[in-house]
Order: sequence, then C-alpha cells, then structure tokens
Amino acid sequence: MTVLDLTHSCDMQFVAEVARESGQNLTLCYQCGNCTAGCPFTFAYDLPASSVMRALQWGQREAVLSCRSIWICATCKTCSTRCPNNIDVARIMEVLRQISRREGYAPEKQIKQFQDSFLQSVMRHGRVFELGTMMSFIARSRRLTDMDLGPKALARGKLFLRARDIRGRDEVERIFRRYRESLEK
Amino acid sequence: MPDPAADLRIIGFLCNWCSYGGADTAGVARLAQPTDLRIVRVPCSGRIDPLFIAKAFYGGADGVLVSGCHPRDCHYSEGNYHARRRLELFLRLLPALGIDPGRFLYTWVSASEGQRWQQVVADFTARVHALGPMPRLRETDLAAAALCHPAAPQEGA
Amino acid sequence: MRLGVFVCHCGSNIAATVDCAAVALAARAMPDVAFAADSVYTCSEPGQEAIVAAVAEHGLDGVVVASCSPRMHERTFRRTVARAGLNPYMFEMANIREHVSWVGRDKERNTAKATDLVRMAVEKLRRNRPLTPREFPVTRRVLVVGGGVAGIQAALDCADGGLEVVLVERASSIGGKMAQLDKTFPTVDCSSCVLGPRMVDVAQHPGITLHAYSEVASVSGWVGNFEVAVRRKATYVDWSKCTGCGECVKKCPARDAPDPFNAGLAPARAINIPFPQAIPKKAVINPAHCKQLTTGKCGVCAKVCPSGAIDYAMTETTVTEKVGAIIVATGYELFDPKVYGQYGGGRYPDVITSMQYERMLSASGPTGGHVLRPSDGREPRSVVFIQCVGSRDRHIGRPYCSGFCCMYTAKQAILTRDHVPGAQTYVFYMDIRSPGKGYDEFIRRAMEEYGVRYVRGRVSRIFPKGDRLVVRGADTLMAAQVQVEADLVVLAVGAEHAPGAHELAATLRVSIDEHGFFMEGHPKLRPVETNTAGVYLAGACQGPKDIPASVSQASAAAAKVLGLFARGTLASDPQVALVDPRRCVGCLKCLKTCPFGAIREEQGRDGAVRAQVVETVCQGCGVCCVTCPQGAVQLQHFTDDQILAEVEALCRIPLPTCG
Amino acid sequence: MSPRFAYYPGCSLEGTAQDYDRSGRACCAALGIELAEIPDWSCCGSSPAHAVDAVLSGALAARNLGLARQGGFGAVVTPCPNCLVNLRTAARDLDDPARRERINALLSVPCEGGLPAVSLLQALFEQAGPQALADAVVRPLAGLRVAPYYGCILHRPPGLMAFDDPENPVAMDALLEAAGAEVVAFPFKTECCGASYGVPRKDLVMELSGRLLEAAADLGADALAVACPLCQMNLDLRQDQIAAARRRAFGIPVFYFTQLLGLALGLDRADLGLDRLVVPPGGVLRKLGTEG
Ligand SMILES: Cc1cc2nc3c(=O)[nH]c(=O)nc-3n(C[C@H](O)[C@H](O)[C@H](O)COP(=O)(O)OP(=O)(O)OC[C@H]3O[C@@H](n4cnc5c(N)ncnc54)[C@H](O)[C@@H]3O)c2cc1C
Ligand SMILES: Cc1cc2nc3c(=O)[nH]c(=O)nc-3n(C[C@H](O)[C@H](O)[C@H](O)COP(=O)(O)OP(=O)(O)OC[C@H]3O[C@@H](n4cnc5c(N)ncnc54)[C@H](O)[C@@H]3O)c2cc1C
Ligand code: SF4
Ligand code: SF4
Ligand code: SF4
Ligand code: SF4
Ligand code: SF4
Ligand code: SF4
Ligand code: SF4
Ligand code: SF4
Repeated sequence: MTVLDLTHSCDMQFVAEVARESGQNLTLCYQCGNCTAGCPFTFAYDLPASSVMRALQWGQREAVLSCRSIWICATCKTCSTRCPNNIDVARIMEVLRQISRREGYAPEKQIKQFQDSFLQSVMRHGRVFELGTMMSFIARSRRLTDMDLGPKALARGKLFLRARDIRGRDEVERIFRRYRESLEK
Repeated sequence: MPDPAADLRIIGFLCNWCSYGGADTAGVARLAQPTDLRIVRVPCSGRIDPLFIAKAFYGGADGVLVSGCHPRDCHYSEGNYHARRRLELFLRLLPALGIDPGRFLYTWVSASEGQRWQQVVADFTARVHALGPMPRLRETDLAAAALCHPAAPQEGA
Repeated sequence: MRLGVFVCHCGSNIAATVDCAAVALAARAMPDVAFAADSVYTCSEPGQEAIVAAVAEHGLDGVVVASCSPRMHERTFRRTVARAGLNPYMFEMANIREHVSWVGRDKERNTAKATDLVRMAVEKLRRNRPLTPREFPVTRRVLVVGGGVAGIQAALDCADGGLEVVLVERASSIGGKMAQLDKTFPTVDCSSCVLGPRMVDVAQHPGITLHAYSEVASVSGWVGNFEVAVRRKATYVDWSKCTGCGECVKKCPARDAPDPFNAGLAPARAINIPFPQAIPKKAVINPAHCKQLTTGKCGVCAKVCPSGAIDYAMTETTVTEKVGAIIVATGYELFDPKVYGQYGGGRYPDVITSMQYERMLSASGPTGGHVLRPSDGREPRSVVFIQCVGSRDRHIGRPYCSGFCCMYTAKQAILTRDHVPGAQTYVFYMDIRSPGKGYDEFIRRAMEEYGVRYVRGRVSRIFPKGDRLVVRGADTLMAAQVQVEADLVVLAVGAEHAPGAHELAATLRVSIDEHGFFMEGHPKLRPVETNTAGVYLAGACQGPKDIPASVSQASAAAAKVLGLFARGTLASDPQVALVDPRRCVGCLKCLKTCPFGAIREEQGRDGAVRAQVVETVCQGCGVCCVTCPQGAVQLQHFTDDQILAEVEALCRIPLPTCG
Repeated sequence: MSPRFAYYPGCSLEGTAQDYDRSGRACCAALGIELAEIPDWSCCGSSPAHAVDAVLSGALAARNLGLARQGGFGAVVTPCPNCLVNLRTAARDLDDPARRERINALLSVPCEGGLPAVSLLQALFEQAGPQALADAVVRPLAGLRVAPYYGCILHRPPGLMAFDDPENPVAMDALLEAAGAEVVAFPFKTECCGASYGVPRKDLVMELSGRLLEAAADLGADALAVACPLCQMNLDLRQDQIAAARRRAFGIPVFYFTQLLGLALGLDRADLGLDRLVVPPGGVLRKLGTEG
C-alpha cells in the first residue's frame, strides 16, 4: 500500500460538486458503518458504502468514481432509511453513478450496457419492449444470457415477440432528445 | 470594503433570561449573523412598553425586534403573556401609524436556542433590508402611537 | 458626571474583529466621558486594578466596560467598582463579544456596532442612580426534588450541615436508578451495599423529612422564602400503620401490574413494595390494577394485613412546606428502543434493554441473578451488546452522547462472564467514551482479561434465525459487513430527560435545554446553579451523568445552599420597582398585574390611596411599569428614561418627549 | 361510493407480470375500488433512468402524471414499487418550482404540479382494508403458510413513501391474514432481491434472492407473496437458476399477493393468471382444496 498524500490528493471541488448535486451534507457522516452493515450488496462491493462515504469526505475522486460499488448499488434505500445522521446515502451513490457515467467511467460494463439497452427501448417505443431490451443487451455485451428463461417465459405468455409502440412515442423520444441537447449546452 | 453605513438600524429588545441568553449562546457558538442589530437588554419582555418601539421607529429605526421567553417558560411566570397581549395589539395598530408591520417582529427564543436566534436575526434582517430604510414619520403619527399605550382606553376594551 | 470607559480585547476574542482602540477613541467624544482606554483582559487582576486606579485618578462617577456578556462578568465588575469606592450600580456593560466580535465577520461594521453599544451604555449610565440592597431573613430549610443517588447525597450533605431538608420523591421509594443496578463501575462493587446505607441514613436523619410517592404541585415566593405545595398521591395504604411485612403482596390475586423497578422484566402485584431495601418500606396499591378499586371485588389485602393499614378510600393530600432554597435532582429516563424497528422494536423477546439486563444480573431481581433468556429461560452462550441505542442519532432526535453507557456496557459484559462462565460476549460500538479515573483501564480489562470482543461499527438490524438472533453490523476498521449469532441481545439505551421535567421547570421558573435537561447558569462557572436565584441542580437532571459525577454535583449543590444560608439573611436585589407618590393616582392597575403580589395598597397621611412596592417581594420584572397610566411606577435601573436613552443613542433623530 | 383512481400499470405489467395486472384489477373490482388506466401512458424510466439523470427520470414519470391530471384524477395507483418511487419522486419535484421548470423543459406538454401516487397494496389496504376483505372472503386460505415479501423500496425511504412501517411493514400481512392465510414471521420482508441485475449481474440475484428462498424454505413456508414484478421474476422465473447455483431445490411458488387475495375472494381463475406462474402452484392449490 502506498502512502495516501492527503495534502495533494484531496479534491474539495469534487466534494462540493457531490454535495451540491445530492443535496447532502457530507460532513455529517461519522463513519458508524450502518450503511455498510445494512446494504444487501456489500458482499459484491469493492468499497463498502461507508468507505465510499469516507473516501468522498477526503476528496478521493478517482477512487470513488472508478469503484464498482456505485454501479452495483440498486438504490434499495436501506442505507438512507437507517443512517443515524439522515444522510441520503442512496442519493449520493446515485449522483456518483451519474458523474461516473458522465465522465466515462464504467467499471461495471454490463450494468451500463443493460441500462443503455433499457433506455433505448423506452426511447424507441415509449414503453419497454422486454425482448428488444434483451436482444440489444446481448448485442452490446456479446454475451448470451438467460437462454434458459426464454422458453419458460414464452410458454407462460410472459414475453411478446414484437414491440407495440404507444401513440405518444414521439413525445417520449423528444424527452430524450431534449435531455441530450441540454447536456451539450 | 463594505460601507458600514449599509447597515440598517435594527433595534432589539430582549429579555435578560431567555432571549438575551439565546443571543449569548449564539455568540459562544460563533454563529455568524448580520451586524445591523443592536440589543437593548430588559429584565422581562413584560417590561417593554409599546411606546418604546413607537419611539424607536420615530427616531429612525428601520426595524424593531422583540424577543422573550417561550410562553410557558417566563422567568417571571407571566411577564411574557402581558407582553404578548400588548404587542399583538401594537402590531395591529402599526399600519395606522404609517409603519409597515414587516418592520416589527415579536418572537420567542430560549437561552439554549442559539441556532434559532441566528435564524431569527438573519431572517428579520433580510426582511428589513427588503423593505429598505424607514421613511421619516411625522409627529402626528407619534401622537397616534401614544394611543397604543396599554393604559390608554383601547386595552381591555 | 465623569464617566470612564474600558474596551476589552479579551486577548484576540474581541480584538480580532473589533478595532478596540478606535472604539475607545470614539467613546472619548461621548458626553460625560472623562476617560476611555482599551485593555487586554479587563477581568484579570491588572485589568480590574486599572479600573480602580482610573476611578481614583480621574475622579470618575461611573464605569462602562465593553467586553463580554453581562451574564458572564457583570457581578465581577460590580465588585470592582465597589472596590474603587463607587456604588456597584454606577456600572454598565456593553456586550461586544457575544453580540459583536463572535458573530460579525466584518471588522469595520463590528467596530461601528461596538461603538453604538458603548454609546448606549454611556447614555444609560448617565441616568443611573446608586442603589442599595436590603437585607431580609431567610428560611433555612431546603427542598430536594428527586431521591436518586444525587438527591440522597444532596439531602444528607445539607442535613449534616445543619439545615432542615424536605425530600420529595415521586416513586414510593428513594434510590432512583442506582437502586436498580446490580454492581457499579468502575469498582464493580455491589450497588445496594453502597447505596443502601445512605438510604437508611436518609430515613433516620432527624433533619430530613421524606415525602415519598409525592410531587411538587406548585411553588411560590423567591430565594430565601419559597412556599412549596407538595402533592402526596394516594397510596391506599396508611403508611403510619404499614410495617412493610409484605403479607398483602404475597396474597394479592392481581398479578399483572407493571413493575417499573424490574424494568418490565416481570409483572408485579397490584399491591407492591418495589424492593426489599426500599425506603420507606411501605406498600402501595396500583389503582389501575387492583380488583377492589376497579371492580369492587376483592379486599384480600385488607383482610390479611396484620396492621389494618389498607384504606381503599384514601385520596391525595397536599402539604405546604416553606423553604429557602431548592435542589432539583430528578434524574433521567431511559430511552425506549421500540422506535428501532430494525432491532425488533419490542417484537423479539430476547432483545432486552440494559436496565432489564441489570435487573437480571441482580441477585434480588426476578431471575435471582441468573442470566436467562426471556423467551425460553435458557442460559445464553452468546450475548451481544449494542451501544449508542437512542444516543448520537439525529434520525430520532437524540444527537447527544449519553455518557455512561460505554462504561456500563463494559461492566455488564464483564459480569456476563462471571455469571455465565464460557459465554461469549460482543460489543458493537462507535467510539468508547471512558474519560474518568480508572475508566479506560476498566474497558481494557474487559477486552484483555475478560475477552469481550469489541466490534467497531453500528448494527443495522437484528433478525431471528431458528431460536437465535442474527446481529448484522459492520466492522468499519476492517471495512467489512459482519454478523454475529446471539442468544441474547442487550441494547445499551441512552438517557433522556425525566418525565415531567418540562412541567417541573415551568413550576420552578427555570429553563430547560432543547433536550429537556435542566439548564445550568453557566456551563463552566455556574454548573450547579440555575438562572433562578435559590434553585440548584444535582445529578442527571442537568444532563446524562454517571454516579461519581452525580454525587459530586450533589455535594456541590449542597455546598452552594449552605453558602447561601451561611448568614441568616440575604441581600435583596435593589433593581426593584418604586412608586413615585407624587404621580400615583391610586388606580391600582399595577397591583392587579404584578405577578408576585409585590404591590400593596397604602393610605397616605393625606388619606389618598396609593400603590407601594414591597421591596423584598418585588422580583424586578417591570410588568407594572408598562401598566401604569401615569408612569408613576418605575423599575429602578431600568426606568423608562434609561431605556429610551439607549434607544435614542441608536437613532438618527432625537426622540420627542411625548406619552 | 367507490373512489376512482388513475391506474398506471407500468411496463412489466404488460409483459412478464400480466398476472399481477389482471389479478390486481380483479381484486380492486371485487372490493369496489375503481381503476381507470391512464390513456397512452409511457415508461416511467424505471431504475436505469435515475441511474443516468434525475431530471430525465423526472420527465419520463411526469409525462404520466400530466396525463393523469388531464384526466381529472386526484391520485394514481400503481402496482409496481419501482414505478411508485419514480412517480412519487417526480410528484415531489413537480411541486418545487425550480425543479418543475427543469423537468418541463424536457416535456412537450408541461406538467404544472404533482399528483399523489400510492401502491396497489396501499390502495387495497386503505380503500378496502382487512375487515372489508375478510367480509368478502368466500374461500379462506386456511392452512396456507405464506411468507409475505414486500421488497426493498415499497416503503422506502419512509420520508417519500409515508406508508406502513419501513422496518416491519404489516399491510400485506394483515390482508393475507384477513384472507385466512397463516402468515409466517418472515425476517427478510424488506431485504433486496437483487432488483434488475438478473441480466447484467446474475450472480447478485442468485445470492440475494437465494437468501430469501432459503429463509422461506427454512421457515416452512408453502408460498411467497410478493408485490413487485421484479421480485416475482427473480424468485419465480429464476428459481431454477437459483436452485442450481445454491445446490438446493425449493419448489416454492411465488404469488402476487393479489393472486392469493383473488383466490380467497373466489374470483374467476382466468382473471388470476395462476397458469403464468413458473414454479407450479399445484401443491399449494391442492392444499387449499382447490385443484390447480
Ligand atoms: C443500565 C444502567 C447501568 C448503569 N450503571 C452504572 C454504573 O455502574 N456506575 C455508574 O456510575 N453509573 C451507572 N449508571 C448511571 C446511573 O444510573 C446514574 O448516574 C444515576 O442514576 C444518576 O442519579 P440521579 O440521582 O441523578 O438520577 P436518578 O437515579 O434517575 O434518580 C432520580 C430520582 O428522581 C425521582 N424523580 C424524577 N422526577 C421527579 C419529580 N418530578 N418529582 C419527584 N421525584 C422525581 C425519580 O423517581 C428518581 O428516584 C447506569 C445507568 C444505567 C441505565
Ligand atoms: C491544552 C489544554 C487545553 C485545555 N482546554 C480546556 C477547555 O477548553 N475547556 C475545559 O473545560 N478544560 C480545558 N482544559 C483542562 C483544564 O486545564 C483543567 O480542567 C483545569 O485547569 C483544572 O483546574 P484545576 O484547578 O483542578 O487544576 P490546575 O489548573 O492545574 O491548577 C492547580 C493549581 O495548583 C497549583 N499547585 C500545584 N501543586 C501545588 C502545591 N503543592 N502547593 C500549592 N499549589 C500547588 C498549581 O500551580 C496550579 O496553579 C485544557 C487543558 C489543556 C492541557
Ligand atoms: S450510515 Fe450514515 S453516518 Fe453511518 S457511515 Fe453510513 S453515511 Fe456515514
Ligand atoms: S441504496 Fe445502494 S448503497 Fe444503499 S443499501 Fe441499497 S444498495 Fe446499498
Ligand atoms: S472581561 Fe470578558 S471579554 Fe474581557 S477578558 Fe474578561 S472574559 Fe474576556
Ligand atoms: S399494608 Fe399491611 S400487609 Fe401490607 S406490607 Fe403493610 S403492614 Fe404488611
Ligand atoms: S384489593 Fe387490590 S391490592 Fe388488595 S389484594 Fe385485592 S387486588 Fe390486590
Ligand atoms: S456513552 Fe458510549 S454508548 Fe453511550 S452514547 Fe456515548 S458513545 Fe454511545
Ligand atoms: S398603576 Fe400607577 S397610578 Fe395606578 S396605582 Fe399603580 S403606580 Fe399608582
Ligand atoms: S417589577 Fe412591578 S410587577 Fe414586577 S414584581 Fe416588582 S412590583 Fe411586581
């Protein structure tokens, strides 16, 4: 392990950015560990939630934005519900995920690909077309997955083979378009 | 360099036991506040004669803040009830005196409520700044103000 | 008039954000100011001597000190000017620290504001008159409210000092929480061995009158002469006859009454004596559970009582006590962990509170000192303690540390190993607060000698698994999610204010803080006094405190009372109202509004009725002054003239003299 | 007087969770709760949208609130907890002028304010309630041991959802008990099932849903009752995958709570979509004395 140089590695602008976007006061965290203790995904995290909070307090931008945990977090809100300091940890995780995505980090490629596939489907059809989302994900990730489920779902009429667009499809597409434009501005 | 004259004249009447203590608590906790307010210490909010406030406005105060103990916490049992009755009456008379009621605030702050005090001062100062300096009153207004003296016929009527 | 002004730097506390020299310079131009200077620490000896010297050298008639809050040092400087030969009331303070330098960031504005405050003080002082206090006799008796360890100590110290003591306790026995404890840290000696004899002393001391099962109903009067109404609740047992034999308790068929003494671990009978060492050891009927009192069918206790003490018709009574001072020692209440749904919120029988565990450890408790799981009566092999339950948690509105739970948890973990050899103990903690003498060594012993396993992290939830409980937490030092399987979980619940503290504070006219604990006069300089003269604080009613701290504070409060009564008389505050007989028309409006009944009707020699203030009764609130249509009654030191002079000092326009 | 709600099914209820949709509508109809589907509703964005951006997510949900407002409804009911979070968050944001402006900048038809949204569970609990349900039961679920599983976000965060106890919710328990079932004290009522990670990170679902199934099996539950399409999919459709990953067979049918209520109410079997369950419910139905 290398020495962490606190004088030079602490990015307070980053801390301020997260605080502003999330509306949370990061100094409130006293590292009780409750978020880590309650989080159902801690077993899969590379940085437990309370360590994300700590690294964030110390402005460890790179460590935080490149960690897998912020992508794996499912926004289940257990942490926010139990934090003794009323910190909405889930909101912070979400903001970190958004920044991480904006800045081109994607340590959990497949999660990002799945999200992209999902939103693409919403944009095209106005509603999610489940089979389409799956196909798009398989195309993006080049991974064949859940081949065992298709027949089961089909047999029980849980899967449609063709997308049905809603009338307001264009309106939904425009939401995405305007969003993209707003980012460019 | 900010102009010290930019401070408006805000006069606070504070009871010694609760609100003056609350202002001290805010000070001890270094809770930053705007500088406009000057505090007159009185033993009890029940000591505050509405005429003091009317005269302060006449004298050019841009805002007047009165703060006492919370309703059931008065050091003198019931002084703040007297104050409340008088000041509520006074508040209703303000427009007749040509004074924007926004320039006057009556509130409660206890000795432990440093943060609340900070908030009260910040909010009230901002409110007074939004109204700007107090227009000059006429002597006749002040004569009218004398009517709000609690011993004058209105009270109890 | 020749006035002197001293502007204090308070080291850099004031000088950093106020130009003190400029304030002094400006003061020199104020009317009647003959001398003005700045001074580094005005309250220090050289600072005070400079005032004394300046008074002599410049022939001053009055002094203004611009420094900290008058609540801090007004008395100090009044003594200084008295030493300089002036009347102590020829003194004013301008608060340029708490109200200026500590809250304003802009030096220029602060300096202007400080100058204004000095001008106000000068204008007021120009209108001050010398005042002289009067002496009045005091009642050399003291009321102690609350009979926990703090109240007991205060009562005994006062009584040993020769005062008559009235001790009022809400429960049927004194002893408070300490009586419920098994052993106490850091010595781990038996609680009842330490406290028991002190309780007996209370019962036997000729100077102490004990009103148990009683509460303070109302208080009137003032320091030196309070009148207290004590409400003695109905016990339905004539205590003058009851011998505490306990026959009634054994035979009572109503067995589901709550038992606060055992913290709800077991039910009590409708007629009960809380514990064998109770003082007084008398029976009390719980009217909500007694079959006779609820349905009219039973009367067993009356039949079995050998002394004929049972009295179902008893009603509450009130006695009046005259005292000169009051010590509040009402202690604290334990946090109810039901709000923590994630810890079971009362649903899991084997998740208990620390006080329940204390009763379980106690040989006189419902399990006879055996550690047994409430669910199945089995001895636990693994006990998990969770600290900070209901403390340091803003989420539930309890941001403060309860101070003693780290220590008692270590104690209970140690005792667990003594009671159940081989049992494994775990403690989830966030920080360990053990600053007393021998305290940290105690914690270390728990870890090193007793093998208590400390886990640094909060517990997120508890859930059942088979007949055990899984405690899911984190070890933040390992950055890991951890879990422990427990047979018994003990929640180290924190302290909150005693029930009824708000009402008692209102009755006594003292303040409480935002969490309902009583407010001390000053955290460092007046920690056992309140801002109401003659009312003192002892023990956990002022904030969470362990036994050593509660006892120290109780002795300190007793010393304060003994000091107050050291002379047979007290000096009254001369800042009282005064009626100008030439202006008074005898309407008596003032008499009706005075909250203290301090105004009397007086017939003058001319036969006309006028108001007159009884100086020793007047508390100086000034309510009467505003009421008087003639401006005839004026509060000395806070006259209309003086207050308006302060207002005028701030105004751009001279005030007219109307009204 | 039956209260009329705007009904927002959400995408899953047209696809994998049609049985939830049908059984939910049928229960509401039987208990006098009138639902009217929001015409031409669109996807709320689900979790991927708020993974990307709060305003984008807000706009996708707000379009639907706008449509419901146009329809003159006072409240929206949705069966899906994920949709509920998005609708509630959007409703809150729409009541804040600054955020409303940012959301409306993305919408073709601006939405001038929020609209209360409640879960189907809350609607059934508050509009009908256990007593009314018990009164309407024709075939009690006697002897059926059900583990109620609420999922993680149905009641969380408490500030936003403002219904039931976030740590130990009881609304579904009460309804199932009213339907005559024996409700198991399920310790993982609000633990996460792995959410939408089934596709991109199957291992997460295997672990989390695996824990749930094991706990239910250890408690001897005959069935799980759920209120979320994702939970149902993870626990039911993926139950074989989980069994393989954890080397333990479960065979626990996973019902939507509305399907169980529907059974007790004696509703038409065709409306309950029991044939769509992947883990066959036959054993359970036999236990109830009604062949599957
Ligand atoms: C589980 C546990 C274990 C502990 N172990 C230790 C230990 O080992 N060592 C240690 O130093 N400390 C220990 N403590 C702390 C200890 O309990 C307190 O320090 C101590 O009890 C404080 O004493 P007190 O007299 O101030 O308050 P209390 O003990 O609370 O006594 C207050 C008394 O006032 C009475 N009262 C309240 N209100 C009124 C009213 N309005 N009118 C009349 N009477 C009233 C109450 O009935 C009570 O008798 C422990 C605390 C707990 C919870
Ligand atoms: C850096 C620092 C910062 C601190 N800050 C704070 C703070 O912010 N707030 C706070 O509450 N506490 C603070 N403290 C603690 C504070 O200093 C002590 O609580 C306090 O000084 C104790 O007072 P005392 O009178 O008991 O002892 P002392 O201050 O030590 O006074 C003892 C006196 O006795 C004299 N003396 C010693 N032996 C003899 C003898 N044999 N004969 C005659 N005289 C003798 C000594 O010369 C001394 O004058 C701080 C301490 C330190 C070290
Ligand atoms: S629960 Fe809250 S205070 Fe505790 S570590 Fe997590 S964010 Fe920090
Ligand atoms: S919201 Fe995210 S970080 Fe918080 S407990 Fe759930 S998964 Fe973990
Ligand atoms: S008088 Fe007050 S302000 Fe001056 S040095 Fe003393 S404490 Fe500080
Ligand atoms: S009331 Fe009678 S029986 Fe009961 S303890 Fe007293 S003397 Fe004994
Ligand atoms: S009369 Fe009441 S207290 Fe006495 S024995 Fe019967 S139930 Fe118990
Ligand atoms: S004393 Fe210890 S356990 Fe108690 S609140 Fe403070 S830190 Fe927590
Ligand atoms: S109110 Fe004034 S005038 Fe009337 S009796 Fe009292 S002092 Fe005299
Ligand atoms: S100042 Fe007046 S009202 Fe107040 S106690 Fe004295 S006499 Fe009574």
